[in-house]
Amino acid sequence: MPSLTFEPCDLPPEAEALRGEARAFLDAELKGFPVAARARSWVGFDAGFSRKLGAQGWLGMTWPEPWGRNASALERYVVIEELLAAGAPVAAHWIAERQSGPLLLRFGTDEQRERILPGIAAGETYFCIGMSEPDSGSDLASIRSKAVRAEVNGEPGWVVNGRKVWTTYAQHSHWMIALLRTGEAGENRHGGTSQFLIDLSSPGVEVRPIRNMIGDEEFNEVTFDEVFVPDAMRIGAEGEGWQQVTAELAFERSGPDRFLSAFALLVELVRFVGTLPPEAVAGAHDAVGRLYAHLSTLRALSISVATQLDAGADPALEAAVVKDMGVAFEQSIPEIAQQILGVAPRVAGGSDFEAALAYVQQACVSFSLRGGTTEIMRGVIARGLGLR
Amino acid sequence: MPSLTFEPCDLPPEAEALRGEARAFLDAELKGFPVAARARSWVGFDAGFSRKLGAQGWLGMTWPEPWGRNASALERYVVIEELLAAGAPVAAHWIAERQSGPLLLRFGTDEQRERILPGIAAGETYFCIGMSEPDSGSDLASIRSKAVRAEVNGEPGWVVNGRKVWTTYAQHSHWMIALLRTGEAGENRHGGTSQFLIDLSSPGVEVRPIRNMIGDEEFNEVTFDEVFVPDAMRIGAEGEGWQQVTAELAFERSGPDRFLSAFALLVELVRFVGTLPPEAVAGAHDAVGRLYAHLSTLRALSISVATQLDAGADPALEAAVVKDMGVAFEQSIPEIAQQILGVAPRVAGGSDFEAALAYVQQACVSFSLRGGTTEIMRGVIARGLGLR
Amino acid sequence: MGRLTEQTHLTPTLSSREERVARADAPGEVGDAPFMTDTRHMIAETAERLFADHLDQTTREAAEEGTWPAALWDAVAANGLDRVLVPEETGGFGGDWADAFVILRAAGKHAAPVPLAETIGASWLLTQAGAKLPEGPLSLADDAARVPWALHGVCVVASHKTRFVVCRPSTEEVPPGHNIGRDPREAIRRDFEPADTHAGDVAAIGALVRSCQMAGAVTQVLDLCVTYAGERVQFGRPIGKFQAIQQQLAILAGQAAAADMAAQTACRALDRTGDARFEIASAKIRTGEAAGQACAIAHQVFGAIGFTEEHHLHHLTRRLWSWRAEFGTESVWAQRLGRMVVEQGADALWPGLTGLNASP
Amino acid sequence: MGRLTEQTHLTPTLSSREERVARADAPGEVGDAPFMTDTRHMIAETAERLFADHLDQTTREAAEEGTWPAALWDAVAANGLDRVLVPEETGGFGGDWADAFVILRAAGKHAAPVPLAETIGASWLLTQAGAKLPEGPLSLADDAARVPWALHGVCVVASHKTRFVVCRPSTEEVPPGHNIGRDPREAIRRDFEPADTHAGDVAAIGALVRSCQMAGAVTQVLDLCVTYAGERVQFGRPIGKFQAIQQQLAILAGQAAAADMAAQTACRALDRTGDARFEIASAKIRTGEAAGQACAIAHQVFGAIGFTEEHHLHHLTRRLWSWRAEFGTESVWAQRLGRMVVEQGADALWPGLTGLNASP
Repeated sequence: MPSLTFEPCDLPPEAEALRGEARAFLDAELKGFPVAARARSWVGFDAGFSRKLGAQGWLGMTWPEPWGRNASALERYVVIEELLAAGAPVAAHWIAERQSGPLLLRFGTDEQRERILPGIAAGETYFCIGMSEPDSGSDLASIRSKAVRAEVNGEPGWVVNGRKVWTTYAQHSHWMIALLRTGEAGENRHGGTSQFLIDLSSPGVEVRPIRNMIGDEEFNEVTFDEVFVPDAMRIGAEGEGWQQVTAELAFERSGPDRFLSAFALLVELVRFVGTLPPEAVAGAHDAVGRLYAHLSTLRALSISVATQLDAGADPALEAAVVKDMGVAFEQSIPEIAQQILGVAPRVAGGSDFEAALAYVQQACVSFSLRGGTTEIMRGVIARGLGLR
Repeated sequence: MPSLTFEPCDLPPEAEALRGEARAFLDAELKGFPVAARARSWVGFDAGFSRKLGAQGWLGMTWPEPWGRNASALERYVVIEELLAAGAPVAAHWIAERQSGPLLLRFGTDEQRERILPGIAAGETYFCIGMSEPDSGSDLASIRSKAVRAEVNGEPGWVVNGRKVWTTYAQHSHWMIALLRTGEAGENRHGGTSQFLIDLSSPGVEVRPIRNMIGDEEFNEVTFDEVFVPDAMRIGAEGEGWQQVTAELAFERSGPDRFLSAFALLVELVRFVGTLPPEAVAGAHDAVGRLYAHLSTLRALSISVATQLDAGADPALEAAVVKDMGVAFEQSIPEIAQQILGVAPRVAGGSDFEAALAYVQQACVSFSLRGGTTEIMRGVIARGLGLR
Repeated sequence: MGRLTEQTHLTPTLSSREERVARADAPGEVGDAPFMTDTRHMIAETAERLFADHLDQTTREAAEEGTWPAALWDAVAANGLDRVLVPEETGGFGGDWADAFVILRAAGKHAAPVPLAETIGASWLLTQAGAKLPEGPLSLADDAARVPWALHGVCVVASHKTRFVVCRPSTEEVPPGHNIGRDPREAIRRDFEPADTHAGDVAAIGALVRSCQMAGAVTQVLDLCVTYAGERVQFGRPIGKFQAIQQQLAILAGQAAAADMAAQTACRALDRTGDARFEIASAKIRTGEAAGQACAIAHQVFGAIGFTEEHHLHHLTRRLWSWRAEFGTESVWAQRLGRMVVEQGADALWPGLTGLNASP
Repeated sequence: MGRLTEQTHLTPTLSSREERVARADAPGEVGDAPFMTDTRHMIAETAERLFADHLDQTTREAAEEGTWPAALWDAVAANGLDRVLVPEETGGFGGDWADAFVILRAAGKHAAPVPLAETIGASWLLTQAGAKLPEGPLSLADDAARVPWALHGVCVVASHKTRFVVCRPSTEEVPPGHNIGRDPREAIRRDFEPADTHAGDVAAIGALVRSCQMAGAVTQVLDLCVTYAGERVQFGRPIGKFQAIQQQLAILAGQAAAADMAAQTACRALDRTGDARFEIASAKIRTGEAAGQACAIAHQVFGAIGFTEEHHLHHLTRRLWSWRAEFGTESVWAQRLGRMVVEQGADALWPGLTGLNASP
């Protein structure tokens, strides 16, 4: 039977050495940052904060010189988990630094890297991802937005038409990495797509924020109407889009954002339990104990996957396992908090804890949407077990 | 959308009138009957007890005269739930009275009824069901045991060869109702099978008890080696076996045995919580409250289905819903009991509660096997919702 | 007849109601007329139509921004839905909790942003206590820190130790607040001059009306999910054809059935005996649990679409999260119910469930 | 080197162990050598082979009927597996908890009906306390009413308030008893003459060894399920092709990974700092939860086959149910752990998890 590989691992000393520094920086920067804002964590958009992180050298730190400083993925892991545990507003640079930069390093041209990576590392250039379309959520093989070869003013390139949805913070982003149809799908349904860097200030691009149920404008619909994209902005080989995207999705799955999204709420929950009278506290202790056991185990699993990634292995199956359990853990927190709190969370007019709870209760339904739904993750795991 | 129909219903006065009588009978008959035995309930085999129930007129009571007394299904419902709540050993007559008798009334010949129904109503004739085979668990269309037309000593009949498994208490039964292949399956996979009444004392029948993991010999493997079955013992039309069986399965699904199997354990659980010191009791009260809420709701749903059945409706979808939730409820009880009890259940050497818990903890994994697995039940419900 | 009939041209006959009540009161009579009488069907249809007619996206959004949905409430009041439990002598419809159930279920299905559940619950408490019934919408609160629609100047029936008080908080000093459902929940000052206190269990009646609303909303969530699963195509077929989705929706269907049954059972018990402590606790626990599962499954089935402001789903799920917690979470009620069950004793468990407490 | 090496021709070098320990003790040094060293791989293989060679259906059945599996135990002892944590000076292997983990995981995978976990745990407690180590198998008990293998005359290390005592109960007055796993658990009389009490937390060490066994058993259950799902055909294809089964086995795979990681993490923490209160509690909670889910999913996947005495599955699931409850259920440990987490304070939660307790 194919088996899961999860060796217990320690973060190496050079990574741990960054922890104190990161924590001190965050203590200072986030002084007085309210709990409800911390609960937003990687949905919190703050360009100024991202630029400060860039100035610290904490964006793109794993990239090779001259773009980064060749730090190990585990050093970055420590910085990321400190950011998330503090509930820092990391959304502005999040996708650019985590997915787009690495993608360009892997598949991009020197010209693309030179033009874009310095801005990402400085916390100034932001990205969104154009994968999903109105009629293709998880089913990327069915995308219809098209890029057709064309030459405009003597420059070889592509004309793009179509529509992308669920693009996080497209309205604040400079670039989209879009998966577009450039040919027929072929037999395995996965051919005929390519990835492009699209400058969102190009003529013909329209970005429409879609309010989510919490009232935030995080997702967007982006429409392309005869948008010209120079051929120099194609990423990787024509027709290889699906393969590139699949590799990209795997980056997303096992990071600390898979179990620390609601950490600020957890801290407030522990604080609240500390105020309960003795006769009411047994059940609350029980709940806190279970949450702690889950969290500490998830973190150990996540570090194990990060260590494998850092060593050049491909723990796609293990990453899917961490994501699946991480989402289940995060989604259980508001449920548990509410039963312990014993009263209704409030969006307005209540305590910090209540506000944070109200936010997470609603936001957590989206946790399982990012990076593959629960059904899809479990399908990936089943395939890894040899069942599919 | 096709919708579920669950009107709240009361058991009618003529049914409720039986409750006191049944309870008084059981109080007397089961005086001193130990908790661990009560926890076995419909797995407890006691021919003497079944005969006493027959003498009370409580077996086959819904059957038309002269076999029964035309009582309503709701009168029978009250008797059954009193039996199960008391943990009475009802296994001996259980299948005969619940499934085989009704099947013969619906599809049998007068000769078959005359020969068999009086013994069932007296609590003296016991049945097992031969559906599953080694290579077909839930998939009844794939059965291979065969009946081939033959004439022996001038009597027209069938020669049966093959093997049936998971036949409950075949070693104590007089008859099996067997589903056998009598022709080709045809296009929809469901044709070509017929049902037969097989006298288990016939030459060529071998019954081998299979010990289950609790150490009980409840299930059996039954082998047929050239067993002659007179044509008069065929039930219903040739080739209609699958249709008849499907109707039979629906009888099984929504009765009180779907949520009262572990009732004796629940009673002891409540008793145990009553002995807990105040500082430990909040969590236990919480658990008891939830169990009560589930149980009372399940009972209301089950009575609603029984009322629909009694009125001649076909609530197959509703019955599947009750079964699915009933099994989940029953399987949750040992889990909850163990967390409350705080110590390990014991098979031997411990208290009544511990012994009952040990039994139910192990037995409950089989609850979902009877009358269709959880996956299959949910498939039935999904079909009812119009999804399949 | 009450206003319901006059306004909507329904023609339930008073005699049929009286007959039914008489039968249920008859000694030794356990059976009841069918739950869904013709009258009750008509009440349900009236409520359904009324909410469908008066609730569009604009009205909802305005209400969630704090605007009182006057047209909707006026229609509710004009049809007498808010006075379903008020005796005819004092201008109500003279209905029972089984009638109230079908109204509250419809309100829940439509996630109606008006204090109808509160008004129905409060009016019943006031009537039972023989207190004067104030005009207009009423609020019902077991927690002064989160009073429904307090800012809108409604009269509040609030728990006061084991009894209740009636007050009309000044709207001037109330800071705005709302629950996840974005319905108003404001803190009121507790230093009002309470009129006389009255006997009545606000928490229980609050739990009952919330259970009825949840039953409706969960049923509606199931409906939305099944429809969507039949339409949304992924990987070349409707997602409802995937076994994983089918299994989830089968679970949801069971939850909806259980929620509906638990809430109705509590209403019937209260109508019949006036003591529904076990049934109301069971209803709040069971509908709350169903609500939690329904929200989780529905958002999983709907994916990103269901997370947008534009889709209707969240009007239901946000309210389900709120209603679950209001008037006592499942834990609160489970501890209360568990204590009652344990105190009556292990051997009374079955007799209590079956309503036959002693062998003859 | 201890007996393990002599008997099995493994050649771990003591120097490598000493080096590792030295590194871990170095101030400021947080990193560690890889968990699965070559030595440890060899220990694991030895244990695996030993259990595979000595456990057939007949031996299991005899053991569950009360016969001491002498051949199995003798092989365990001859290979020194029972003395893995005993220093070489006193005749042991001189290993650490990470070594013990791979032995206990193998014992769990094979549902071995011998007091190996008890002996390893007890020997460590005795060694830590500087007490004399009795010959032969040992028992470990935090509850005098259910002492493992007490009837077999083994020496018992039993909790006594917050310390422990060593005693050898008379087998004559002990009534037989067993847990769901059908391993012996007997009540002993508490009126023995305790020798001196020693410092040591029996409950914690018991919880740790049970966690390691559960990690192995859950992994084995996953293995059985995946193999079976690939072979068993229903409705014309292997059941592992059905999405509903796939989703269940994916959940099970996660549980197995979590159980394994939680148990190993506790062993490493104890090796490194000697204080693993948080990690042991977490391990017992997490492996116990995984055990519950694994048993439920496995019996669902296996159906009736898995419910028979003939199939191997129940040897694992019955022990998982028992081990979950022994030395404290998840609730017991969760309350203990929750109290510790709350007492150290909300702001210490993250520093505590990451092992960095103060900003520099």
